[in-house]
Amino acid sequence: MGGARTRPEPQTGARENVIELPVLAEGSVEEISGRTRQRARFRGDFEYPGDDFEGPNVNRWQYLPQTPPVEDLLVEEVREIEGNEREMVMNMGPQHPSTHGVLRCVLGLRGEAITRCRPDIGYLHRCHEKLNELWSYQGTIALSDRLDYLAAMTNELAFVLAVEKLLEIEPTERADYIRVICSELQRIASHLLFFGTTALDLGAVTPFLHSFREREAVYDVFEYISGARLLYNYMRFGGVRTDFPPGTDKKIREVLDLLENRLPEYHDLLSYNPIFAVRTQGVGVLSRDDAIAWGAAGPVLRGSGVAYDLRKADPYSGYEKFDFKVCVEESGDVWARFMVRMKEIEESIKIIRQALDGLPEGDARGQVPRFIKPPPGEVYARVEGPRGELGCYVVSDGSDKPYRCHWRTPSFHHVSLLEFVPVGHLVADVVAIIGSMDPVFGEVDK
Amino acid sequence: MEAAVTRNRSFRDFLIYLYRAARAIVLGHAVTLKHLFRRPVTIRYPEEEYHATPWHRTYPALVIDEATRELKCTACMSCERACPPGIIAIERAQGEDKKTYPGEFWIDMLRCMECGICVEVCPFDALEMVPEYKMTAYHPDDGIFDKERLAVVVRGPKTPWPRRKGSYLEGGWPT
Amino acid sequence: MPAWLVTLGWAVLKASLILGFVLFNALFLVWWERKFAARIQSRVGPQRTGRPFGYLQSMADVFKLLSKEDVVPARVDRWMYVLAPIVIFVPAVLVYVVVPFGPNLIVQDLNIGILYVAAVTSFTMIAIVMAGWAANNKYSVVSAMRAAAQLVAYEVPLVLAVIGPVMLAGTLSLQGIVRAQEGLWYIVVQPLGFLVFLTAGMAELNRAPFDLSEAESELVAGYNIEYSGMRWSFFFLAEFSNLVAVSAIATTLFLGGWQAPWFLPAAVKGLIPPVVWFLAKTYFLVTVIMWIRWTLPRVRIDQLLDFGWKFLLPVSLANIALTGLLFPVLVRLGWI
Amino acid sequence: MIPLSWVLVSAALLFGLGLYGALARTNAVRILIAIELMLNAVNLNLVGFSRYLSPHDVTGQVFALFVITVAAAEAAVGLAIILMIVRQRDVSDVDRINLLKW
Amino acid sequence: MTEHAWLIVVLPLVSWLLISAFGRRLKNEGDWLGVVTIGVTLVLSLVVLWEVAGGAATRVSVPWLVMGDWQLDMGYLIDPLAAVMLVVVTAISFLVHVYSMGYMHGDARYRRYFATLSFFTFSMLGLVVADNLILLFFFFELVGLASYLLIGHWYENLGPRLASLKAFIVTRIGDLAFLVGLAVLVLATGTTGIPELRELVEHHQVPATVLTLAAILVFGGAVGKSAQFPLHVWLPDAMEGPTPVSALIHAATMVAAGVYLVARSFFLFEPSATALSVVAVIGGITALLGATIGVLQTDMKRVMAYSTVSQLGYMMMALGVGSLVAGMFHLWTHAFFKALLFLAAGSVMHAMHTMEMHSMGGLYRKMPVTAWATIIGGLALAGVWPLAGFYSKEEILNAAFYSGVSGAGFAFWAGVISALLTAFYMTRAVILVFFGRPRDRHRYEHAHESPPVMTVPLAILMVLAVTAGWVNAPISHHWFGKLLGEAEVHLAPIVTVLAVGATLLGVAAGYAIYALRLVDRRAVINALRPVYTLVRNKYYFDELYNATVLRGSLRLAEWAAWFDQRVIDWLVNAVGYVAVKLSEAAGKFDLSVVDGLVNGAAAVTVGAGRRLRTIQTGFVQTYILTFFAALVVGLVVFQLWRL
Amino acid sequence: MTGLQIAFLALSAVMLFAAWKVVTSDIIVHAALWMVLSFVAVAGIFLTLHAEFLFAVQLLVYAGAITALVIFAIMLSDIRELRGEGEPAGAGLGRRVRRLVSRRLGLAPAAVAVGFAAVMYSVYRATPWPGLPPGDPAPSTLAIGRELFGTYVVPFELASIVLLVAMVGAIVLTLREGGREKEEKRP
Repeated sequence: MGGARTRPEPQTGARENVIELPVLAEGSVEEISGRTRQRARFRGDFEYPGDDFEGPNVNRWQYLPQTPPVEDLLVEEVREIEGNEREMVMNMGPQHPSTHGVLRCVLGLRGEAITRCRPDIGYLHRCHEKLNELWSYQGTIALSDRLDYLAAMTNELAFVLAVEKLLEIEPTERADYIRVICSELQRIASHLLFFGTTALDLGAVTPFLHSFREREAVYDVFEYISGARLLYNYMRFGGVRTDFPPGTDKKIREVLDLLENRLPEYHDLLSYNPIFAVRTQGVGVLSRDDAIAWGAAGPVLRGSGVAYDLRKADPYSGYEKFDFKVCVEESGDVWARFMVRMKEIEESIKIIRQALDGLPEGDARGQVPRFIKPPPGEVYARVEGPRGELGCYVVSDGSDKPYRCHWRTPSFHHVSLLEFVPVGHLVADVVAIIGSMDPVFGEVDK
Repeated sequence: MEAAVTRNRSFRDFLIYLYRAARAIVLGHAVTLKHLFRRPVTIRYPEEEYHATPWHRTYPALVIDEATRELKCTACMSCERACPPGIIAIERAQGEDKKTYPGEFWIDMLRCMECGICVEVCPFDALEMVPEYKMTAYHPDDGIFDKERLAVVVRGPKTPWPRRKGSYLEGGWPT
Repeated sequence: MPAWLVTLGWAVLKASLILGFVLFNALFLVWWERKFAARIQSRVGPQRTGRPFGYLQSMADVFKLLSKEDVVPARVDRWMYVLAPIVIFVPAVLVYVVVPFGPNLIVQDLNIGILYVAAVTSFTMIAIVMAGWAANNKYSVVSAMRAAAQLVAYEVPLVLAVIGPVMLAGTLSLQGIVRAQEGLWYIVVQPLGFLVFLTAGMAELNRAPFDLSEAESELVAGYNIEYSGMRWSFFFLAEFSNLVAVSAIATTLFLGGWQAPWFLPAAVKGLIPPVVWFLAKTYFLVTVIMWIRWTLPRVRIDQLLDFGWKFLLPVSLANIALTGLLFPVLVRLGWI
Repeated sequence: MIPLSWVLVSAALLFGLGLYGALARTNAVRILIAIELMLNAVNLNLVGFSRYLSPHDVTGQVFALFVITVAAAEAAVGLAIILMIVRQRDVSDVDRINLLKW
Repeated sequence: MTEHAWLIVVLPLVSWLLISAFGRRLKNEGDWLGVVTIGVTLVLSLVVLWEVAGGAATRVSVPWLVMGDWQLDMGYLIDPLAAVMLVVVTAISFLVHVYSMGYMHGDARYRRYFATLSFFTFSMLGLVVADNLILLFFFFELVGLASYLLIGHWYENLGPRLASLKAFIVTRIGDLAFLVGLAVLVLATGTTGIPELRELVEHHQVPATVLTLAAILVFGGAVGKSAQFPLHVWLPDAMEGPTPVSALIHAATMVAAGVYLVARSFFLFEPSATALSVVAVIGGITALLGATIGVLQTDMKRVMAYSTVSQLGYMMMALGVGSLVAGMFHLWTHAFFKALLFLAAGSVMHAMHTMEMHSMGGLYRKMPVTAWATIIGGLALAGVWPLAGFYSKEEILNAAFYSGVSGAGFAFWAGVISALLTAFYMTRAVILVFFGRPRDRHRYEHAHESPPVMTVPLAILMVLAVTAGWVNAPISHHWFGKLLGEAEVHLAPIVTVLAVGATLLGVAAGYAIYALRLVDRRAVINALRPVYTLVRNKYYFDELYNATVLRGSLRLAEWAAWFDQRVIDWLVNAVGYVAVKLSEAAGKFDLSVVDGLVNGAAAVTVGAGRRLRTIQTGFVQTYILTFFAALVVGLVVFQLWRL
Repeated sequence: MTGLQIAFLALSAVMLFAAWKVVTSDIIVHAALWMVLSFVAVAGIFLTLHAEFLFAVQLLVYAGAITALVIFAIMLSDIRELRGEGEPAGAGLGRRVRRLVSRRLGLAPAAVAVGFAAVMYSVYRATPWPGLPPGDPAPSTLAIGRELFGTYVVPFELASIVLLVAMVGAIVLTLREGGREKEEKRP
């Protein structure tokens, strides 16, 4: 098997329809996301009504290549490996402590070295996108929380932004600031969890509990703001559900100070630990080209040296007003992805402080009717979630429910990277690599 | 500070690496040692309790008007219609004064996702999200809350903001 | 009473004492580790069973484990599956035969004491391989192979690190080594050896950061993945027994065993009985090992082997050479 | 008080078993194991003789040590060779490794 | 200090280790480390010499290897001989170290060079102080190894590579003899310690034949290492190495190791007239050989090399005629002036990038220091009063003159003729290189004086080349000789006259031929064409070795074949003839019975073979099975037999 | 019969039984583990013969090192063997006997082995052996050390060279050509 730098050859007939797009050196925003979309369409794992979407009654499946069911692919492959005397099949997951949910990785092992890795998903499928078509816009906000349940705020934000585009309304300025604060707090919470689980994957239990302790503090703030700790249902079209309660500012600042005190401890405890360094440096290298070609986003993309951040590249909710850096690491390994996230925590703290300082007075809620019926049309909105570009594609037929709601979730794309990144590594590295992709299976199995 | 991987480096670099590694390990142990003498953050639940914010959304409860000692609910069915998972069931009843009231009011708390939409849509403030999180039950049937289980008296200002002001209803449809 | 009966009686008594010590240790250390880890992690740890500190938690666990169903999965290699817990437990207990708890508190002072320890502990590997193989589970096989590689890799530096004190004391007998440390603990002259011993010892114990064979985040639980109930608890017991054993041996070799610190005046030395010194030092080392476990992440198998073969082994060899070079100096200084 | 002949007889039996194993089995690893058994038998003899024929001398034990050393070396090299053969020819069955044939 | 003399050996070792391990990170790749260390050892050696001169001597010996009841010791022995040698080695080594900093500047393997230099110094010093022959042999070999490494320093080029190999292999031949000699000694005496051996020899506890044998064998080692005839061939080739190395190894130290070895074990030679004669004759031959070849070499370094061979012959000769002091004294003086010459040659090479004397000329104007160094060195070598060479050479000739050893006469005349030739070729070299008109204009233009780091050692050596001889001159009351235990010096005037005469004659002839061009060289060459060809081709030694070593075995085989055919075949044929006759006598019987038997046996064998071939299954197990089956059967038979 | 004798007999019975299982068991991992048991029993016999040092060395080298090597070789060599498919499975005596004779060499190995043991036995029986000298010998560790570094220093050094050579040889043999960096370890 080749290294991770070369893309594996198409293993089955299904892949023959993959269009090999030329890798552009400095892809513009549109190019990258366009390519991502296009690739996603042909991968055959969801329907994507693109240019040839003609109306509600089109049978969209006819446009998709005939893909054998995933399970059959795996069975075939497992047989192939088992036929080989020198290789061993190991099922990592779906019930494995380190796959961050219900991911099943079919590993071909030679000794402990990975010869192939096939991620198998779908164990958490809840017909999320179908439910979106059945629930009202109102309820869809609440439902979108369940997508990436570790970053509910940004999910809501993506959906709300999409519907706002449909409705052609603008949120109030204060609402924008509040949204930014919540997004960044959410990013911090998510990255803290990432820190903990990475540590846990690498066998260090203590950092996990420490980071959860701080994450709880962030969740306290969320609870104070929205009344819920994990799934907030906080965003509203044209604003947010409720304004900040009094004292929120102080509470948030306390948490930020706490974090700033604790982050050096994290680094002492884990980040600069030599064992951690050797476990992560040079492991799971994802090249810049591969990262772009496979539609990686967020810290995974930035860890491979691509300074692409939607908050800068395609600002929304007034991110252009804030001064912050796009954290980039060049090496593309687990360590790079880890460090990108750790730096992003610091950047997020910066953003939140700026937003708190400049929080304008005014109404946090827009003048929008409770029950809405957006005009027919389609719209795509995207935000930079903690895991990367989170896109929401909404098609309205003018009713009070979305005709179609599709989510472009970063974790899904990152899980597909597992097909080639771990090859050549050891079993222990697979764990680290999965951890560094930080997938959330709520958004992988939509 | 930088913890570098040693690979193809000179002996001196190796020594430097060794020093850095030892230093990092010692620092890590210092952190854990420090924590040994810090206070635990655990809340020992039955003895101590977590005090959620008053507006914590745990479950929607039926508000009893303290003055009349009756439910505020008029069984207008707004919440039943708005509930995304559709877990609210109301049997409307009519009293002697022709006022409607909920004859039965069920919420399947096993499926409730605590989004609070029912509270938002209630025109009479008859529903309220309460921060009561001790909801354990011995039997799944106990998870379906009926009127009696749901009825609470809400005292004091529950939320720090006026509830009805700035409602969505007040706005108009953008043209 | 016939002589053989006396011998047998003594043997049984000693064996039961050791066994009691091992079991008590396991119970105590399980609790202690939980409490210790909890405090490190800003938690409280066990607190209910035996309020307010949960000191009966281990007992409760024992009862739980005893009452659990003894599952023997289908298609296991039955004999090996059944034997492995015993095979791992027996050497863990046998080690204590030569551990000198006090000047006279030793089961048998073998003149090849330290070699005996090395020989007996090498059985752990076989037991783990047995368990891993027998369970008919890929994770456990991989774990067993890891354990075997790891134990082979760390046995060598461990034994080589032992050579330093042996050279200084001029005897293989543990009691002899302790007695030789009356004037000075060997940790003062053998700091490198001590570190190597502790590190290799931790690797032998399969404790973090070297707990590759039971890496819960990779191999779920490794070789004991299919075990349950009391069989599983044998592995657990053996682990804690070995933990104490390694600490005790380290104490014996480097920390002066049951000797009081050499710099204390004689009057103070007499105050505290030797066995207390010994246990205090041992438990201190145990705690240190726990502390390390709860601080460091886990290394990877190839890094582990690299570390063992390419770092610890040369260091331990250097330690021997250094000891040989320093020996005359130390003699002249009157330190040994 | 063990008679020397006991030692020798059990050593001979062990040697016989090892011999049988080395001759009758075809798996290379297993043959190596059998050879280790034979070496153990030799060691038993050496130690027995050392104990009985020259009790004040440890020459026999020293030789047994050397035998153990050589056995370790033999095991290492032998197993390495077997691994190599397996890797090259994908067999560990000596019946299929017959390049010595005329 | 004397009792801490081991420091002198250990310091270069430390330097070697440090430069090897950390040189990359040291300033200037650690060259200063080597220089400083050797400087310190030089000081220490001088102190030791001072103390030894004051009567101190020491021997320390510790058990090294205990095998059963035989033990091998390791230790060092400081006596006047060793002390003198220490000073020689450290002094030259120090100067060479300093010089190398300039000469080797910018070399790709600068660090390795200095490390090896330190290593060489360490080995050489170890050799000097070794107190027993095995240890001495050990260091002898290490010296050879270091020399191999240094000669082959520029191993990218074919020349150095082959030269290093040649040096290594040729000296190995001598070392083999040495090793055998050692074995003989150990077997005969049971000890290897030099003082113990001396004790034994002096008390006549070693049989004379053994002694002679051992002495000659040990001398074999010296022959190899000191490039004596017939193993001198490696030394000129070794000039492929860096020039400072040549100065160090092939002038002052390593080649002197052979001489030192003989001096060290002189007590073995003293009682044996045969051994002494061998040494004297070999030395004489070498001296003559080197001198004659040196006359016709055109490569400056090779002239020096053959001169070295010749001078080493001198030293050997001196030892052979029974004068330890003369040999060592010449070693002492020669070390300085020959090192000077080599370093000067190196300086020339540094400037000219060639060694071919015919492309030089007139360099005096460009590099006066070097020229003066060469002149002084040359004069010292030629033995002009009052330079160092004069004293030592005179001493040697004197010793030979007075010696009663058979072969001393030959040695004396060989020495005189060599002196003449030496003076001649040195004059030739100096004139060709530094005077006259430049023959290679281009090179001449680019020639320049060497940097101070190279000229300063030259200057120091110049001083030493002038003064080194004075230590054993009347001016110092023959301090050196007394130090080494020589009773009284008799100087025969005739010897002095002859020596001075030969020298002057040589210088004059050289001057006449090369400077004044009084004689047509071509005419002389034509007159002496056969001799010229022979000498010009170095007496065909390399060819000889090629012929003997390479083809010798072939010839031997051919001869054996011839012998086989002519002698053995004849015998066989004769026997056959008789047999035929006999057979004829019993013809019928034979035909019917014997033939039948023979054919039958053959048929049985063939058939059995055909069948038994199938036993060769290729399965090792089958073979083992057969083996053990046979063993069992054999044992059973044996048991039954015994019953 | 003294305790020592009982111990000896028990140990040699265990040893022989284990050795028997080594050569007859179908699954090679079992064979390896039986081998361990056999080695341990041999170590025990060493103890009864007052060779404490050898006891420890036997355990260390055989039960520790060589077993690990063997297990590695097994795990890395042939998967069919691991599954017990390498040789015909044998349950029941009849099958076992059939396997014995159906092999390439037939009954010959057994015959040779039995013959060898029998011959040795007869030799041992026929030879008059000296009795055991009275008294327990002094601990032999020190004596072994002295012998090793005294009389047998050259063999000792040779043995260490043999080990070194074996080590290097094993490493060289098992090294993969072209380095495993490419193939397995690093991308």
